[in-house]
Amino acid sequence: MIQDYLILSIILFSLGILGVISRRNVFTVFMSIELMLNAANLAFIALSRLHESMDGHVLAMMVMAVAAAEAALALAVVILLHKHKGKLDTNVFSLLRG
Amino acid sequence: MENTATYLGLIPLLPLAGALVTGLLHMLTCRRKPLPELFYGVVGCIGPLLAFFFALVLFFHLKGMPAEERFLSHIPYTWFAVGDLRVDMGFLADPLSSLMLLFVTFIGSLIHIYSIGYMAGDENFGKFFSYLNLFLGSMLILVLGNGPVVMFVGWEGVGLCSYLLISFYSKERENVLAGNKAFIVNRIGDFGFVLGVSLLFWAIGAGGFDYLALQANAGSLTPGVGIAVCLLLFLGACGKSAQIPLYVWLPDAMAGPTPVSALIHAATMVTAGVYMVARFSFLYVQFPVAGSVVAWVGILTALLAAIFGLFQRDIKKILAYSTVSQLGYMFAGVGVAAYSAGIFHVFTHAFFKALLFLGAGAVIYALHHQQDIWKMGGLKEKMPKTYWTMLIGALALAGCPPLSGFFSKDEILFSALAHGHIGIWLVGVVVAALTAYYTFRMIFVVFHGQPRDQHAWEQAKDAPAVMTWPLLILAFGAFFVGFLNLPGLFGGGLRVSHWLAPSLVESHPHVGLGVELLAVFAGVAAFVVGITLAYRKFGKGATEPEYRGFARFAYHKFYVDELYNALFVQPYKAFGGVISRILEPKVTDLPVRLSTWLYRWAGNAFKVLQVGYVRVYALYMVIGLSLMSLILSQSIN
Amino acid sequence: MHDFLTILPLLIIVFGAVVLMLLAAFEKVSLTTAAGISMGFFAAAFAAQLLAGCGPQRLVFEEIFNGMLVAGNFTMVAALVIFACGFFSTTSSHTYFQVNRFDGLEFYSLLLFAAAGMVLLTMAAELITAFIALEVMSLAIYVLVGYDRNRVTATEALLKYLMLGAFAGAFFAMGTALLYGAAGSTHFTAIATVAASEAGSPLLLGGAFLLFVALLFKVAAFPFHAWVIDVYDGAAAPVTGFMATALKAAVFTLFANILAIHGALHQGWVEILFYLAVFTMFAGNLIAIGQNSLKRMLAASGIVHTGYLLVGLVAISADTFTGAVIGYYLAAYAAGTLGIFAALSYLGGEGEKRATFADFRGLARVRPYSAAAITIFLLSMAGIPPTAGFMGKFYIITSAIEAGQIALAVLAVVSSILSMWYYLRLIVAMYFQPAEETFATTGSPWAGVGTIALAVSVFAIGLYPIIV
Amino acid sequence: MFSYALSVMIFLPILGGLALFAAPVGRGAARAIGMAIALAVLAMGIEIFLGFSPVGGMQHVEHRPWNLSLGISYSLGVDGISLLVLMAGAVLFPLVYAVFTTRTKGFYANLLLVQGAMIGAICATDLVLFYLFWEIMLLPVFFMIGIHGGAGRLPATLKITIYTIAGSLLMLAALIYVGVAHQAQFGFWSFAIADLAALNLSGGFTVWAFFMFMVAFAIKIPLFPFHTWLPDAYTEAPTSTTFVLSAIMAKIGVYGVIRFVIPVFEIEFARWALLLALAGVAGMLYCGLAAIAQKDLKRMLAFSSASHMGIIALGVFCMNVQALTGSLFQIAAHATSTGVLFLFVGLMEERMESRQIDEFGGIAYQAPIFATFFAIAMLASVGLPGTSGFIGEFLIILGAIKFSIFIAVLAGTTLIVGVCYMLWMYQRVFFEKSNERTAQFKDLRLAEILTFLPVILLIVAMGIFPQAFIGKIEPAAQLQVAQLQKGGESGGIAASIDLAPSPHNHKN
Repeated sequence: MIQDYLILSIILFSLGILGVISRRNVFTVFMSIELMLNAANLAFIALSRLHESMDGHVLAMMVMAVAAAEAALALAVVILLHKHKGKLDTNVFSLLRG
Repeated sequence: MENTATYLGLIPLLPLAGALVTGLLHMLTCRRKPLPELFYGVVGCIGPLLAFFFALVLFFHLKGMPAEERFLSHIPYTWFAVGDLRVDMGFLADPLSSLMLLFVTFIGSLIHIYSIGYMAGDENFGKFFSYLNLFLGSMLILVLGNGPVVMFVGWEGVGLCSYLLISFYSKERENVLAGNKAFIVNRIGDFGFVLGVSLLFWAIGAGGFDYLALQANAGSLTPGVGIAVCLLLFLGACGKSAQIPLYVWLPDAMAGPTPVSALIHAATMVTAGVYMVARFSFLYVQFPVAGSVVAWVGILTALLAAIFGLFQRDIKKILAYSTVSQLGYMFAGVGVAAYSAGIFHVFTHAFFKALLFLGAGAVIYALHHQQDIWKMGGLKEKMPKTYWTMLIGALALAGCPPLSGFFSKDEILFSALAHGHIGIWLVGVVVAALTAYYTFRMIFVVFHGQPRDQHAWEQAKDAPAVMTWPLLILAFGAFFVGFLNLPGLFGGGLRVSHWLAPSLVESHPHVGLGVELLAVFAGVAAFVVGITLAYRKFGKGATEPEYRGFARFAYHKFYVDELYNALFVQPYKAFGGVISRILEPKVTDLPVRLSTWLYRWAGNAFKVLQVGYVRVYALYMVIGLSLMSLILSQSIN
Repeated sequence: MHDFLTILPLLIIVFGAVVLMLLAAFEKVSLTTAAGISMGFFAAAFAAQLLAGCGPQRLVFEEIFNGMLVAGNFTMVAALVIFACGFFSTTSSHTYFQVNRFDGLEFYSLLLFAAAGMVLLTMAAELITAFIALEVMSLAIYVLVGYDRNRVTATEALLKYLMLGAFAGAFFAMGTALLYGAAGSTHFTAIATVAASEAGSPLLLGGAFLLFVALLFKVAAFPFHAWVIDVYDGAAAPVTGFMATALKAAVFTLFANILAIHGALHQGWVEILFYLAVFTMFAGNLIAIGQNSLKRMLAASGIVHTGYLLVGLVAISADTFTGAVIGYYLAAYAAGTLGIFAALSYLGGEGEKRATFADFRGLARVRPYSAAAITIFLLSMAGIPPTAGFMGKFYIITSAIEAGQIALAVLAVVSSILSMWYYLRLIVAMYFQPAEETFATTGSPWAGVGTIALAVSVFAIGLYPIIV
Repeated sequence: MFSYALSVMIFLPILGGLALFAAPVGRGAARAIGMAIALAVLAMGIEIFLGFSPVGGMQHVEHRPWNLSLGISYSLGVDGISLLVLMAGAVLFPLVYAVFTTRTKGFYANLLLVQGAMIGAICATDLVLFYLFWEIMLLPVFFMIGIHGGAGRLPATLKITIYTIAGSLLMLAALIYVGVAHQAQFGFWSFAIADLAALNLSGGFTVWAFFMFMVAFAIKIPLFPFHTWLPDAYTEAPTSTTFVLSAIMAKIGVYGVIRFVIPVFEIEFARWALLLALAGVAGMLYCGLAAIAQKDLKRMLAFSSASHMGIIALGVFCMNVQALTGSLFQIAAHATSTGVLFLFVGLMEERMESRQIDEFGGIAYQAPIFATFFAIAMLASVGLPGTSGFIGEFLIILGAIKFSIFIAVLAGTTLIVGVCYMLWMYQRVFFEKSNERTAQFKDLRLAEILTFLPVILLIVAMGIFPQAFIGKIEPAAQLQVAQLQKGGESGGIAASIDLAPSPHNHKN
């Protein structure tokens, strides 16, 4: 049974990765990262059940908190980006290169 | 066996001190207020004269000792000692070195005196005497040194002075080039000398590295090493004494002032090679093969130089080739293990050749530095003293009995015959005829016939007394020193040979009276033939002949200089150019430049990867991650 | 009580952060005072840590708070390095902000928070703590990177760092999850014990792998290095300095702790770390040689130094681990890098207008002392004696050879040869070329003083290697 | 002599140099301070030389543990091997201050630093300490060339710096390897050369470590084919720096081989000696031939210097006491002769603003004293007996014969090669006719005469009374060679050929 959870989790995680490397919109990218974190959360909860310990749950909570903090920051970044260039395409922001 | 004589060290020191004093004074004053020439002349002559005095003292000191104990030594200090190698700064006087010492200081003193006249008016008068003194000091170290390394000090020292004096008129490029040539060719010889000495050390030098110790240990030399040592040392001698293939520098060396040619390039320095071979007689006598090489090289050099001498037009070059030729005789002598004969020829040659050079110098002096014999002629009347003294010298050189040259040359040819070297003897006789021919060609062209340059002829006159007196003294010597070693055939007692015997390892073969007579007869015949031919051709005034065929080839000295230039000098220079222009920047440095270039290239390539798109960076991460997991899964399986 | 005493420096820092945050809310103090307060807290924490270190001899890994944290000489040194970094970053910042006016009191508060996260990270003994500490640190640093809201490059740097950092954070979380699944515990020791018994477990392997990826990202190891150039370039000079030193120190300490806590965790990774170290060193050099901007060059050279530290990790031996080698290298590296960023903060001018090699031409003619100080830092980074960088490199190579990794040691040496090019390039520009400007600066002398102090410490650390 | 003489000799110049950087003094005062310090060091050097007892071991030993965990110590000492190198470092520096009067303060400060570091490298008996000074001494040179050098100074200074640092860093790895091996064999850390000499190195990496050491020293010497930095660096550097490079720094490379490589890697050394000797000879020939094609006087001397260094290095690789002593002696001899030649060229450049051989001529008439001094130094450089150059060269060739006849024959050609380019140069520069440029050349002033005279006299004295020097260095050379022969035997290599007659040939 546990394998199923893990496989699902890894599928979600991989989807997140794909999103990060394929999408250019900042929002989508951050959503993909959220997806990856949620994949981890899924694994935490499942494994916590497996081991019958609460560590996994705690971790999941922590991850959620961190995700929220990062999301807050991400929103700030989005605003800044929009302010500077009016666009949210990550490719636009490639002044620093070479 | 050895006694000490503390004044030995003083003998070379005296001229050296003179060199230092005159040199320093000249160096410090020449730019402002030069000191009077007389001062330099007097100071410069003190050293040689005192050295001559001590040489006499030494001679009588040795004479007063029993014949087998005639060894005096003085070791002021240890020069250097490393491991088994111990080289003392030591001096050794034995019959051989005392003889050398005597004539070197004697002729040296005479030439110093002569130079006061000859060099008068030269702006570098003081420098000249300094160099001359330095030369004499080095020569005395060479002669007196008690081992090969100390000898090498003098050996190189005289080479340096030779260089300095050849290029004395250093404003002209030609002169300096001649000096360079002399130094470099000598260095080629020294290369052999150093290697030979080093080899000798490893073979038998551990027990002491002076002549006496080496002589005591020489018996244990293996033939391979022994012959190698002999030949390497002979290479040194070839350089110093202008033998094939290193003779080329000596004719050019005539660029120096004439007293220098007389002293260094005729009487003393160039004979150092002969002296060295005689010094190592204990080696050469063990390995007759090496001796034969020496003898053959010597006699062939004699022949070659005599042939060149036939066609020269520069009076000094004639004498120079004659010197090379006579040196060849000497090597033939020491090569056939007749060391005393070789040394005796050194001794007599010093007198008559110095005389001839000084005479030639007087002629050149009188004609305002005209050296071409085809611009001279008929000087007999104008310069009688010079003529008669030079005539004595020429007769001695040509081997006219009973002058000195006859006896010494005869001794060598006789020894060659007696030791069974028929070939050498035959060539030697031919060379004797050639010698007589070219010598008298010179005498006849210069002094007889009609003046070829009327203006110069009218102004010519005998040199001042300070120059003619040495001529007279040398002429006296050139005439009579031969009697010192009168062979038994003429009722003499070979006194010089006997005097030298303790220093040399040689055997005197016993041959019949017929052989002796044959040798004497051949020598006289050669002289007569040569002088007759010369008289026929040049005796009554001749014009410069056109050279064709072989003569032209010989006139150009077989193009040996050109050959050497093409074979060695130009390739050397070209190689230097190739290295500094092509090899150094493009080949040797290539790995460094290539790696630098590669590094920069890769750096630029990496710059491209920093595209600035954040997505791509994430992609790099994922790619890296995938690759790493691939490696990881490999390592698990 | 003992446990609290052990983390007293951490508490001081957190307290300071909160105090500054509160002060910022009321805007009652000047920026200079805020910087002073920040420096005071860093100094106090440093002193407290030193005092704690003077106590009885500790084990390498002493568990406190029921195994939530470990403390020992190694973590202590790491904390000292971090506090020092904070201190000098503050001095640099003060000067920097007098020229570039986009500061606020919160800046110093965030600096303290970041430092707190870092110190916590060094002491983490299990994954939950590590994750929290990592995020505390990262979130603060994100803000610091993008602190200059009006500059588009700063925002871009923030975007890149945040996006990739969050991406890596997700790997960390996933790795943690898998490791937890494999071991049933988040404690390093427990995980290591499991690793020793069942080496091939895919969960364990995958988890550790993802965890390491996250850490390697933070220290900018190849191939997770690409962000570092742009982010360092975009961030303000003092922040870059702080990131380059303190952050690296914290993450490497955690890395070393994880690897050294049990031999089993180390063995399986030697090979991959070997290749990572090699590629990191050479990739860093190749990037650095092509740069014209100083900050980008320094970022690339930071990658190279990460490579050296990875060499140190390869050479770790669980039995004899003291952390001395890595701790020393971190300190040496921090001194040099902080110093040069302090100098850049001081000399960079308004809007960091002096940023490239060419901009520093002839500095030595005009400002000989600044040039001398920069030279010292560069030499230290290049590993030329008698600077700290030399001894650091000496230790690293020694440990590598001791561990039998001779090839790695030689490659490290080759890499330092390559690194000479770009370090010397700056020295050449400063000394051998004529000055084109006056290098007038208007900032406070704090950064200058800090620079001198760091220059002295480069020699002090180098000549009297303190053995941890 | 007080017991910290060596430390003082090292740190007086270093601290003086650092103080000079910081102190607000003019160039005249800076020069005076530098001169005073250099003279103080010279006085101490002479004191050490005179008080030196000719035995094999270390003297003036200082030992202070420094880094306990790795066994690094601050240990200094002088023995016969380092004595002459040390003397070269002490004797020659005052000349620079005396001759070059118009440099900046920073230049004199750098000069002091480099002197201190060099003396440190010479006296260090701990490998790490040596490495420390070895690296430090490069830095002032880097700055001196880069700041004060000629037009092409930037590439030249980068090349010498990166080249030599590359070598040094490789040596660092090898050095640590040796230290680790010592720890593994004896159970404690030490980098003291006396401890490392006891090491029995084997294993695959040993040969690499050996070559890493050798490459580092070969670059500094410089040994063919690692010499390519030299012509540019020597030419572009200010002459005083060229002087320091050629007279002393290059010698420390040779010294390093003798001091550190021979005791530690005796087996490898014996095994590769032939190859290394070949490199030495090849370098001698190659650079000697290149010298003849140079148009720039300084560049010619640079190649000449490299050529001689090849011979000096050869002496070390011949592995017998004669050659080794010869090398040690030649180190000092070459330092004085070539060093002075470089100074003379610097002088000519300052007065005539040219270094092109073609643009000179007839200086001997304008400046007889200068020409004489130059000639003496030149003759020493070509190895004329009676000057310092002969003894060393002779001993090296003599030793080389024992080692390999082939090598010795090649080495012997140095007698010929050296004289060719030197005479060629002397002819064009000092002889022939003077021109507008040389006509205004003033002879040496009294102060300059007094400056150079001691060195010229030293050149002559070293040729006439070499035993005063050789006697002090020979015992140490004996020890070193004994160590090598041990290595050669245990490595199963015949270190020399047998020229002496075998016993059964002795009949008398």
